[in-house]
Amino acid sequence: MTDIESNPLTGQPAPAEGYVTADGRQIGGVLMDLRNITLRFGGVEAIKNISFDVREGEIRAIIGPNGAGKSSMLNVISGFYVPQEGEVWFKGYKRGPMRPYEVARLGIARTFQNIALFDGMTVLDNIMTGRLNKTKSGFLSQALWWGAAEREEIANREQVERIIDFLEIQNIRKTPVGRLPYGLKKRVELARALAAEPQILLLDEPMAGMNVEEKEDMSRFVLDVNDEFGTTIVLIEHDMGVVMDLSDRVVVMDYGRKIGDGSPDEVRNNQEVIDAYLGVAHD
Amino acid sequence: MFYREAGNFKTSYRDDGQTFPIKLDRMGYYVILGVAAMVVPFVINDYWASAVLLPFLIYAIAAIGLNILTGYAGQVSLGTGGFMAVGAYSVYKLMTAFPDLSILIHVLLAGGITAMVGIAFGLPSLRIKGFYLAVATLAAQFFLVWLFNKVPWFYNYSASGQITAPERTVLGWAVTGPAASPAAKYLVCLAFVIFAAWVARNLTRGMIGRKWMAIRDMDIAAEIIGVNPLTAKLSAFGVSSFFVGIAGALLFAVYLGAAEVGEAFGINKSFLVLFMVIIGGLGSIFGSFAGAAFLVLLPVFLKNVLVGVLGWPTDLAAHIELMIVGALIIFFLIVEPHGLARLWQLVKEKLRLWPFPH
Amino acid sequence: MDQLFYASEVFINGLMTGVMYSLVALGFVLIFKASGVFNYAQGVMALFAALTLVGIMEGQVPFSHLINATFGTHLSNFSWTVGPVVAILLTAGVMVLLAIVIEKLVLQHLVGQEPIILFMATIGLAYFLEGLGDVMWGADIKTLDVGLPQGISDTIEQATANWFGYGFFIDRLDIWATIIAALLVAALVAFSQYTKQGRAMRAVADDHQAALSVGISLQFIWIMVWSIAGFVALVAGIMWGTKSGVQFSLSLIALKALPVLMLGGFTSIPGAIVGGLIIGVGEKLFEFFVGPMVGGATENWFAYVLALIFLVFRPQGLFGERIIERV
Amino acid sequence: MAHLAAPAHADLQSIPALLARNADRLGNRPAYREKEFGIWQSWTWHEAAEEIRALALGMLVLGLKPGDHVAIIGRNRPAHYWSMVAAQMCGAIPVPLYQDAVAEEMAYVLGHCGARFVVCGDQEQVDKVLEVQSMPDAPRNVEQVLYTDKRGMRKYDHSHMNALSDVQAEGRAAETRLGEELDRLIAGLDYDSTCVMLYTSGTTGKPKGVVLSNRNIIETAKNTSEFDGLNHRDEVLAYLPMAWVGDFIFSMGQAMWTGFTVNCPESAATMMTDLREIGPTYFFAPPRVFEGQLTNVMIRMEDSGRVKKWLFDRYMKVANRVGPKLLDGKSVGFGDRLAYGLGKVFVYGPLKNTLGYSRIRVGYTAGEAIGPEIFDFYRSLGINLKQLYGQTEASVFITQQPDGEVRSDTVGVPSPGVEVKIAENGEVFYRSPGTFVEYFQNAESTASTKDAEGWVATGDAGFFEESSGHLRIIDRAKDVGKMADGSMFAPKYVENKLKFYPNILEAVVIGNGRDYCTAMINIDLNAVGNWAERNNIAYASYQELAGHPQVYATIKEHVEAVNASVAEDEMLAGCQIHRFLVLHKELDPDDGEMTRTRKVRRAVISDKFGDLVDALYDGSNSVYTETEVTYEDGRKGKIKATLRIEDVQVFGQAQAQKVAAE
Repeated sequence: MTDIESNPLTGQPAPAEGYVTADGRQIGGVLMDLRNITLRFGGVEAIKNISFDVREGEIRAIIGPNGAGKSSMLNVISGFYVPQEGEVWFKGYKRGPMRPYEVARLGIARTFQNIALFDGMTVLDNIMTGRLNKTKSGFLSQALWWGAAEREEIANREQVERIIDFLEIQNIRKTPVGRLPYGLKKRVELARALAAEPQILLLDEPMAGMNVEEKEDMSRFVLDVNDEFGTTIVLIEHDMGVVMDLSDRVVVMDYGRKIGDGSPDEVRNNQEVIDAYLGVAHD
Repeated sequence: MFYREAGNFKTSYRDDGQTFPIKLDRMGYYVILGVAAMVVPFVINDYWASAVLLPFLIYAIAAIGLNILTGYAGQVSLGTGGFMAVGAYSVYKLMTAFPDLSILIHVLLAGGITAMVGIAFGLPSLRIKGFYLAVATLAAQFFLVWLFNKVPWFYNYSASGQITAPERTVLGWAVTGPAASPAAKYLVCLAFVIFAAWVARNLTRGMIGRKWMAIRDMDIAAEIIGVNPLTAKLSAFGVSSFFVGIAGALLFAVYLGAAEVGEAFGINKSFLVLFMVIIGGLGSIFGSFAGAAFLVLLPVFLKNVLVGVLGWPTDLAAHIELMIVGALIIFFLIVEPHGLARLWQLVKEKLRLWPFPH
Repeated sequence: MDQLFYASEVFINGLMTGVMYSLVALGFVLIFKASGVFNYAQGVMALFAALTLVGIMEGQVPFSHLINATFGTHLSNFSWTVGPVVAILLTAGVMVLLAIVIEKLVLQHLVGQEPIILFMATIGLAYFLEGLGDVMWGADIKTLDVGLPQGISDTIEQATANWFGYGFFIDRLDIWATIIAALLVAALVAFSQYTKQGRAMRAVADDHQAALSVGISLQFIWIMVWSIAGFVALVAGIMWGTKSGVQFSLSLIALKALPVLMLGGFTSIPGAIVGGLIIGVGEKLFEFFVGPMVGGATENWFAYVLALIFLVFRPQGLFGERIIERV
Repeated sequence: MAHLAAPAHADLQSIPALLARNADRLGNRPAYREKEFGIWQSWTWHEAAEEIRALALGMLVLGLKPGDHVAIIGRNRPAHYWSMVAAQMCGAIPVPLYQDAVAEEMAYVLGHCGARFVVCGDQEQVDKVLEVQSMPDAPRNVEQVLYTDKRGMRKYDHSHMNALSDVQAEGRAAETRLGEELDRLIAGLDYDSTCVMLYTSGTTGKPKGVVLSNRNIIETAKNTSEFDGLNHRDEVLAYLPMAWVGDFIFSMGQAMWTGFTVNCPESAATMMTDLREIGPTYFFAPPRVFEGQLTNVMIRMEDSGRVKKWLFDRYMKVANRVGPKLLDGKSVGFGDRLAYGLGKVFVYGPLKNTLGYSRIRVGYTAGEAIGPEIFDFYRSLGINLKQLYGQTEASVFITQQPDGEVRSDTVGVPSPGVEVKIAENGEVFYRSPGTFVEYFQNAESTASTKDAEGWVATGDAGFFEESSGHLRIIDRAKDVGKMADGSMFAPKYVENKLKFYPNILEAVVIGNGRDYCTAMINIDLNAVGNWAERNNIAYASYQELAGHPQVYATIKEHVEAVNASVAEDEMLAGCQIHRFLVLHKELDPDDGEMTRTRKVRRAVISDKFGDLVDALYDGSNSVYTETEVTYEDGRKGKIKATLRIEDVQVFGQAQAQKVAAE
């Protein structure tokens, strides 16, 4: 935990009021706080001074037109991009510069916009990789398949099988992922992320390219994940309807700026958001 | 056709995860193991040992090693010859420096030393990818060969610049040196092959193997879901080199008896092992065996036909052999780029579905 | 002071060797750009071209060994010899033919395979061509003389001796080779920039699909590129063959071109040229200064280690752009 | 373990008693397996007994009283079988329901039995029960809803809702408090206590609750297990609806009696894979399953290479000739034996293996007539497939075929302990220890079905074959009618012949009281679709394919062939089909055209498709029609079509024999 500094002010998460959603879910305090994030590629500013927080147990959506910087934002959270300015606070601690795999260890898992499964492996093995941070057995133990290695493998398998069951992908368990149709691949990716038992789950356009039925399935799974495992979810989505149905709070981005933040209803009635979505010329 | 899988169900994850989940395969495996360990030693002769079995077993170890690096972890290496040389010179130095220690320990230590060297040469893989890395591994190949050639300490200042294996015994049986019997040599190599295959299987079925494959299939995604690329890649280089080092040590100590580095461990060795892995099948331990068998047997077969049957001069036969090997490699890549292992898998699949086509 | 002159001489020699490296590297880059194939057989193609050239010039009967072994005959040479220019043209023809055969029999069937598979196929091709060359023309070392001037240039030695008080030893062949190589490079660059075929070639290199959709025949481009690579191999074969005889080691120059590629980038023509020069000069200087301390023969590995160290600090090579990774 | 098959001891007069015996004697043998989470989760008899006891105690905690009804709705899962036994332990009566029943059906049944407890498989079924409960005129008798799968259940009001595992935990905690009471309740069960109540779907009217006592179930299980030599090493796959009496007898009665292992598939979708993995030794499937598999085999063989096809054709011929004889233990020449042996290596063995039938010792089919080719196909492979005849009221078994006396056109001899007699009008009556106690709260129906001496009318017409003593069933007794000219009309007989063609899925023959017979036909989308694919015939829907001229031509050939065969039988020659049409939609239980067990509801059909029937008899060549359909999601819609009517050749008797001879 050397990469984490204590909050110099309080040493504790900011005391934030939780709230209860319409369907009775308890939303807790601030789990992650992004403060004044700015990200540049060369001279281009992909994210301009954005701040928002994510509360425990909520479904937080980031929406915005193409090229608004949504994916970059997710990449900042997952440690893939290091912002030039700004701070990421997680569980009350400021996150130092970290490699993505270290971020993963903190309990942040994600899926990708363009499916990033391991094509050479079966569905089962793909999902099992999600549990690699839960694996403690040493190299020698694994090489000789002694005690801990086998026990852990079986324990991991049990967990993974529950997720397989949860996402209803039992019949493709041993299929190489390369052969799966798009919709199922997305589901397997979600399974892999879930296998890590994350505290925050980042979903990068989970419904992109799906038909209506698949979208409905996926929406149901996202809600179920949030509901059953209490996982905090940050999702990027293009489909306004889906976002409005799923999320508790929404951040709206446009050209790297934040132009709206609030409940779906608030965001829907925000003039700037309406302009951005209706394509009113930018000045 | 021969498979009877009805009623072959698994009631635990342990059963489900075993190497040969199908009963018939499992039985076949035990039969092969039994024959290899209990029948072959009694019928083996010098010709079979030196022309076929020893090179097959030794190259199988090297192929398993390279397959871990290239097939599982996706890091192409052209430095296998160089790493085998490290194994050979390590075992030589160890054998001469600690003559009382068992040769088996020497070989394992030689593997360990090679693993260290492999990790050192694997460091660039963190920055360099794909072909750049492949070419970079040639640096290891050329540098190591040059090193063993130019630094007399490595060959104990021998006048010829060669290294020669002294006689060492296991349980009283000579396994190196001129007095070693084919059966003894064979059994030593067999033991190491079984060990290598078993360890490789254990590693590749578990989390370490998944990390390797994750890096191979999509390195960025792998890192984001939590694979540390440093440890994943370096462990692949280490394990791979460990096996390659053992193969090099056995090749020198048990098989050749004496070696000159440029000749025994040149760039052609690197290619030979790489061919074995590609023809056998990337990412398959069975493939490593199949590839080694194929490329060990093919020249023997061709030589027997061209020189023995057709009576051609040996140099011409050697050239024709080059052509045939080259053409066969191309042919294989065209017909089945995933190698003999995939071919075997397809055949098996056909047999399992028999009489149905799908 | 002498040390400095020595070094300069080594430097100039290195530059000239470097040009030769560049030439071979260029063959790699061309094929890699146009077809994504990392052609390991480039070196063997040079050997094969040189063998063929010698064989034609001397009027050897192709496959004489094989024919003799099969039918018990004693063929060796036809009664004629062929002049260098005609022989070079004929050899170039053979190389084009080879390009066509490779395209039809190998590449066409490997479309869409992973790069590593294509790479392996070219290693197979290298084996095949090496065997074929030996079977066709015999494996003995041959001398090649197409009339290029050879030996130490007296003019330069005297001129420099007069100017600096130190006579530079520079091989005339190297000078010619440099000039020819430079011309060839210029011609290739001009070809790819200013001709229709050249532009098509670059289009294919940029994007196969797009090129196909505007009606460029991929097959034609591949044959063309392999022909050009064959021609480059022929020129390289002539140079190296003239210098050190036509023999198997000639094919190893291809390996020398690999670090050049790493340094310059697999897709950059200027990279191949600059990289070649750096490697040529670097390895000669290293051998000159450091070689004696470590037992010599450092040329075997210096280029690789240099390229390796370089890449660790700049993975995209000399001329590559910084890669921004995305997910 | 031969002592297991000893006659029912005084102590063994209930399922819980049998469970206790199994836990005692077969403690470490597998009792239940279920494919879940990728492997076969297993419970020994000992473990199963513990689970069941915990569940029973938990039910007591929740207030289950003797005489209560416990409805069970869900797919075949060990937990659901356990729920039934647990309910029995408490003196309550398990009532398994069809899980795909629509809300109205379920409302009726739940209300009729007055179930206080309902065990549901998952959220879907819980929702259905809640929906039923909230219907305006629904009886609100359900007090406790238990569910097996916790998924999605967090948000529900849990005041009257519990997960089975939680109930079990409660039960384990209550062992000291309620253990004795439970033991007393178990001890109170005897041979005449009700074992289970099963609702018959019935081809007409409301479902009736068939009350079966322990005597019914245990005697039947004992007799039939002995008949086929079933023992504790056998394996069955429990995949048939739990509400069906067959499943109760096989997976509960016989399993408890012999102590064999009940294997539950992961889901309906993976049934075939699971079947193959388990490789049951004792197997039951309705004809349509065998039919479907055979069609599947043939379709897959069409795509296979020449060598395999040749081997298959060649050795299936050998099998047809030799297989059944070998199975019946008749003598076979050495050459044939050798050929059959080779066939076993190349074809039969692998085929049985891929189908999952390698280990079958005893297989049964029943419910509908099975096509002779289909039946022979499986028999010739060396699978001991037999037929039985039965019904819910008989605890299944009325007649069954002994080993070595198996034919496709009979249903065998009376099962042990069963008496069978044929009434004047041809209707089959039986009397047995398995005969049901009564229809629940329906004395009228009970009286009309079961007379004072215990004889029960089956409603089927049939006769005993003189030569073999086997029973042959012609048709439903009430469906056997008279044509206008007074000759016999047996629609089912003809329909079955039609359905033996893979291309024909269902057929409805009409003709009672009319001058001649006509038929409405459903094509098999699988078989015909595959044929269309191979012949490059594009089609967008069932309707389009059904109306295709080539399809019509093929069906016409089939109908004519059937006519020829019907004409051979003097009594039934009048049942030849003169005109037919191919229906524009598949008959569907959701539309009420069939029962859940896929039996055609004649009355519904002749009413619903009245316009089509009229057209079949008014001589027209085509007819326009609109039909209401129910989609999977419950919405309703209309489909419209113009159907062609085809005339078919009919045969005289002599003529038919000639055709048959050719």
